[in-house]
Amino acid sequence: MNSIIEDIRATARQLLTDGKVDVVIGYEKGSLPLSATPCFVRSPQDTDKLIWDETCENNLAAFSTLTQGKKAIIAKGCDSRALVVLLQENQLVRDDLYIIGVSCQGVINKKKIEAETGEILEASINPGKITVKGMECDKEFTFAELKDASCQTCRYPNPVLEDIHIGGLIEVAQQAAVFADVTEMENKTDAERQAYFKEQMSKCIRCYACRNACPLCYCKECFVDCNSPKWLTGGVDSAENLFFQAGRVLHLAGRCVECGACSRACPQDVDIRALNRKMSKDVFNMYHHESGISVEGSGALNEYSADDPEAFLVKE
Amino acid sequence: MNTETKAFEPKIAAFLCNWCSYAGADLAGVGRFQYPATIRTIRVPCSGRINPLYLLKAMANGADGVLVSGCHPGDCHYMSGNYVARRKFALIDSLLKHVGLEEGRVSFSWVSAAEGVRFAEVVKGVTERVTALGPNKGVFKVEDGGGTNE
Amino acid sequence: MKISKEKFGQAFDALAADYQIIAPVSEAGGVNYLAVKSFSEVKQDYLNSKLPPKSFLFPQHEKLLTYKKEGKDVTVKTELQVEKSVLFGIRPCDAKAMLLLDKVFKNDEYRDPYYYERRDNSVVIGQACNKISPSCFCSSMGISPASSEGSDIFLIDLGDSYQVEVITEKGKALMAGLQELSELSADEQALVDTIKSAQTSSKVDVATITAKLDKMFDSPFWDSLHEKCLSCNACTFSCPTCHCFDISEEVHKNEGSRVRTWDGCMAPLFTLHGSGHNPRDKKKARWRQRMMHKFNYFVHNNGDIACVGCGRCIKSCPVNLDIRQVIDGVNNAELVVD
Amino acid sequence: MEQNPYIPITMKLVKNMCETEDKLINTFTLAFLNKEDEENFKYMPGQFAELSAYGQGEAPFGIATSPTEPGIIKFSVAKVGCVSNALHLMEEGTMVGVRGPMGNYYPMEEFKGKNIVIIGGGFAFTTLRSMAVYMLDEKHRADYGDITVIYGARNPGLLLYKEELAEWAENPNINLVTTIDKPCDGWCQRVGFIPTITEQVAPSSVNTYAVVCGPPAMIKYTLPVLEKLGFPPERIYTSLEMRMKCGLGICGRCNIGPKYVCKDGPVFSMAQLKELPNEY
Repeated sequence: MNSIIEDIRATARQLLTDGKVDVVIGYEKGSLPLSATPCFVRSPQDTDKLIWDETCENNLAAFSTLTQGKKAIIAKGCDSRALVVLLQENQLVRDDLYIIGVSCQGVINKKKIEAETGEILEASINPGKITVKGMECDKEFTFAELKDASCQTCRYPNPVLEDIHIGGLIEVAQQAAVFADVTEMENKTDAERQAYFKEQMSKCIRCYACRNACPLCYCKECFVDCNSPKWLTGGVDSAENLFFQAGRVLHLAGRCVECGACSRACPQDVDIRALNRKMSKDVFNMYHHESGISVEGSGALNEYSADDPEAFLVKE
Repeated sequence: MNTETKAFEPKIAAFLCNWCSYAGADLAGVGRFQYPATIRTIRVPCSGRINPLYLLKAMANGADGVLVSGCHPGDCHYMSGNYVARRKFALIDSLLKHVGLEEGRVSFSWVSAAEGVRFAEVVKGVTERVTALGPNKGVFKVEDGGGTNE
Repeated sequence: MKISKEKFGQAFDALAADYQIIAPVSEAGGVNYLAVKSFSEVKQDYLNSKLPPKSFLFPQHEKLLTYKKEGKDVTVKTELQVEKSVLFGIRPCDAKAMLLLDKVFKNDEYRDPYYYERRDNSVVIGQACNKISPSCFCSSMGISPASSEGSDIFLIDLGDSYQVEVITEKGKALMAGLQELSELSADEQALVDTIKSAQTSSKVDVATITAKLDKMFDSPFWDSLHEKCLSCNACTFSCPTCHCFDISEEVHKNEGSRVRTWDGCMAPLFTLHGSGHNPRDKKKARWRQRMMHKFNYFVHNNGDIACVGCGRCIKSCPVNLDIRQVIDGVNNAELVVD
Repeated sequence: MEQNPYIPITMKLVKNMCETEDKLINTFTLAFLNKEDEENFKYMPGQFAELSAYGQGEAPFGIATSPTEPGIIKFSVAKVGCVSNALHLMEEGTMVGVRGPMGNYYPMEEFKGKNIVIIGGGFAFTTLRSMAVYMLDEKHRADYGDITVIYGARNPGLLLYKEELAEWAENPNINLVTTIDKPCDGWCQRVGFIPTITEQVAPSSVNTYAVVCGPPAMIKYTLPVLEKLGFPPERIYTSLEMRMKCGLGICGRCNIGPKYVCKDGPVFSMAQLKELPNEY
């Protein structure tokens, strides 16, 4: 793994010394165990801060639309798909962007660890194994156990768009898109699903970390902040939280790249991903479309065809 | 209509596209085709103009049902309006079902300007289904009445 | 003095008859403060809640008044029914935070009746921390994992009994219900001493931060600090001393209510003028405001730093922007001598 | 529950008059419903109040009337957002809510025995009118030296309180200078931006205070002129605008440095502003 880190640092140093980019957006060691934090490197000598491992969970594409000038971004598979969608939607200028692609094994979901060991005191990552010393107890996890839900169903670990590739490629078992989690939820009754989402949404405190962590939520004025018309009150009533989450998910339908950054960003562990996954399944099954695969493509809802399915029509 | 147990009269928000469904509703009126007076019509230029937030907002403010109706695919006044809407409606319908909204609360249909009779049928059908489901049980309805209509 | 947990439990359940008791309860994904009916529901060993207990004095969504418009007339009503409540199992950091909120919701001219109706009708039963999290730094903020400042009654969990200490008059009134107190055994006393002397492993130096910030408004330190911040409100909504709020209206035809909801200085719309001008529309200005307010402005206005070192903002930040590192950054920033 | 500062008193909108030809600014005259409300609403020039348009919300506006005008208070409001739009559409006789008076006011005590130069731009003339009318009142006129008012707008149609300006033009107790940005027919007074006109009028700074209110650009270019004329920062006052919600110094959004504009302001001297961070 550290040969990848060396290569990233070398590439970043090269880019900065040649003046090809003004800033390299990457990851550095966070202040808490097992958490990386985004970092903005502007001078060649700072590039030694850059790291790369399974804790690099933020989607750095979220910063690409906010950072001015020429920027290099370290992109995992899902990050690169987000950059592709942003390019399709003319939010980024391609030659302002230098994409340092890194194939990704999947990121760790810390909440899974803390559910068992309590707050993490110390942790060490060795190939395939993570040993954790926690407030409640100590435990050794296999990496597969801790992989974030989005990463377990990920079919694009290798970046789909990049200017340079660091490290090897990851062989993807070409299994068809599996939406087992969505089908499992679909098989529940209406009442069960209604109760599940009501309980999830009752936890939401409307801090908008999910919206701000999402690279594809870049509207100047989000419908949440609009006051004419006033879509939402300031309340945190579970029905209104569902209004916010459903509204946001419908705006992401056919665009969401399933990076899981929204669920990981949520301080209240709301299962935001369940709604986005449902949309991804429908878009895949109905329109055979996956978002952010190639820059020439476009969002699922920007296209149409004469024989799109009409299952939604009212039965007469 | 006995007044003691006032039968549940659903309030249905109907988003009708100006060129077809609104004209269809007009034709139903002109042709004296009876249909329940439960719909509150909102005219939109095209079914493609319908923003998913309209439906969520209608239910948040207490609408018991929502009907969305536009031109048949192919004869949209703006050529591709209802094609774009079709994909949107498919995803809205699927998501609403996914979060547990009862089947039949939100209905979508294509009604052309000439189908006055069919418009009346559609409204009757929607009204029956929503009446059967009963009042809006709050999947989106904000409990403490905190609506935001001006 | 100490009291066994079943005796305490019985007194607790008796109290539940005429007090609303708020206590830590283990809920999906962590511990939160909720209303409980009996001592059995209370979670015993926990670090601290995810969201601070401030939401009982300063709820996230609260009706200030309701009104009804008839033609040109309007009738305005406000009804604030507040139950006497007991806030049980409050950690020293949250208890101190309530003292800081007291200073906000009352100033030389105005007094916030909604906050103070609840505050005057609630009794705080504090509880020392037996275990200390690595992201807590309350020892550096003038309190400690066993400080009773802000509590009316202070408990220390000894396993099968609590050491009970009455701190204020309010506490004494509530204490009447507790009998059968007994002396601590020698090793229990030793346990109390160790808990009382415990310090947080994580430390920051805030001795000179206020003075340093006085001269740092235009420092280049702020230029790079904010870049990874997502401007969400995860940190402000989970902070026990953050008190900013928004007032808006919720309308239903001709009736409606004026509502107070939590707001945060990290959101860009917080200071947007009607004319479109926004003095703090850049993240840099917002992060500078967050630090200046907590470690400088609040000190000038109220004589206390508005941070109790509970570590919630560290744990809830999606990009792990750690306020301890920001404090160190401010301490180490060299001053631009102009 | 004793005094709840969030509950507005109800007042009656007796007059909803359009002030400017572009119909963007209306002046609302509100009448107290009872003596007791009026007693509790003791205010001074420079203070503001939160006006409630029920159904839309609340917004802060400077009080345009002077305490010497009993029974009513006036606000001149530009049609900008939800609340101001709702106010503009209100028929006379509608009940509105008012919370206040809020904030500090112009230091009328300190001004006693001094000359006063009032410089206003655009529709920021509300609290300046309040101060001028207060000083012109026969009970107070003797306390102050000579009063110079320099008031300008983009064109004549945008000047507020036109009849009053006409009266003041004839009133010997006040030296009124009105100006518009560009010449336009039928206008015989001065033409030019406020900073240049102030330089032409060149009021002496000896024993004189200046009060400046208007768009930020106007203030930015008028201050150096005043400094050139010899006005020290502690004798130049201004009134600031900030996003406000509670108006009580609690909700935390209208601060400049440690000072809350709603409670420690809106009136500040330039000396005070120099000590505060430049973030407003």
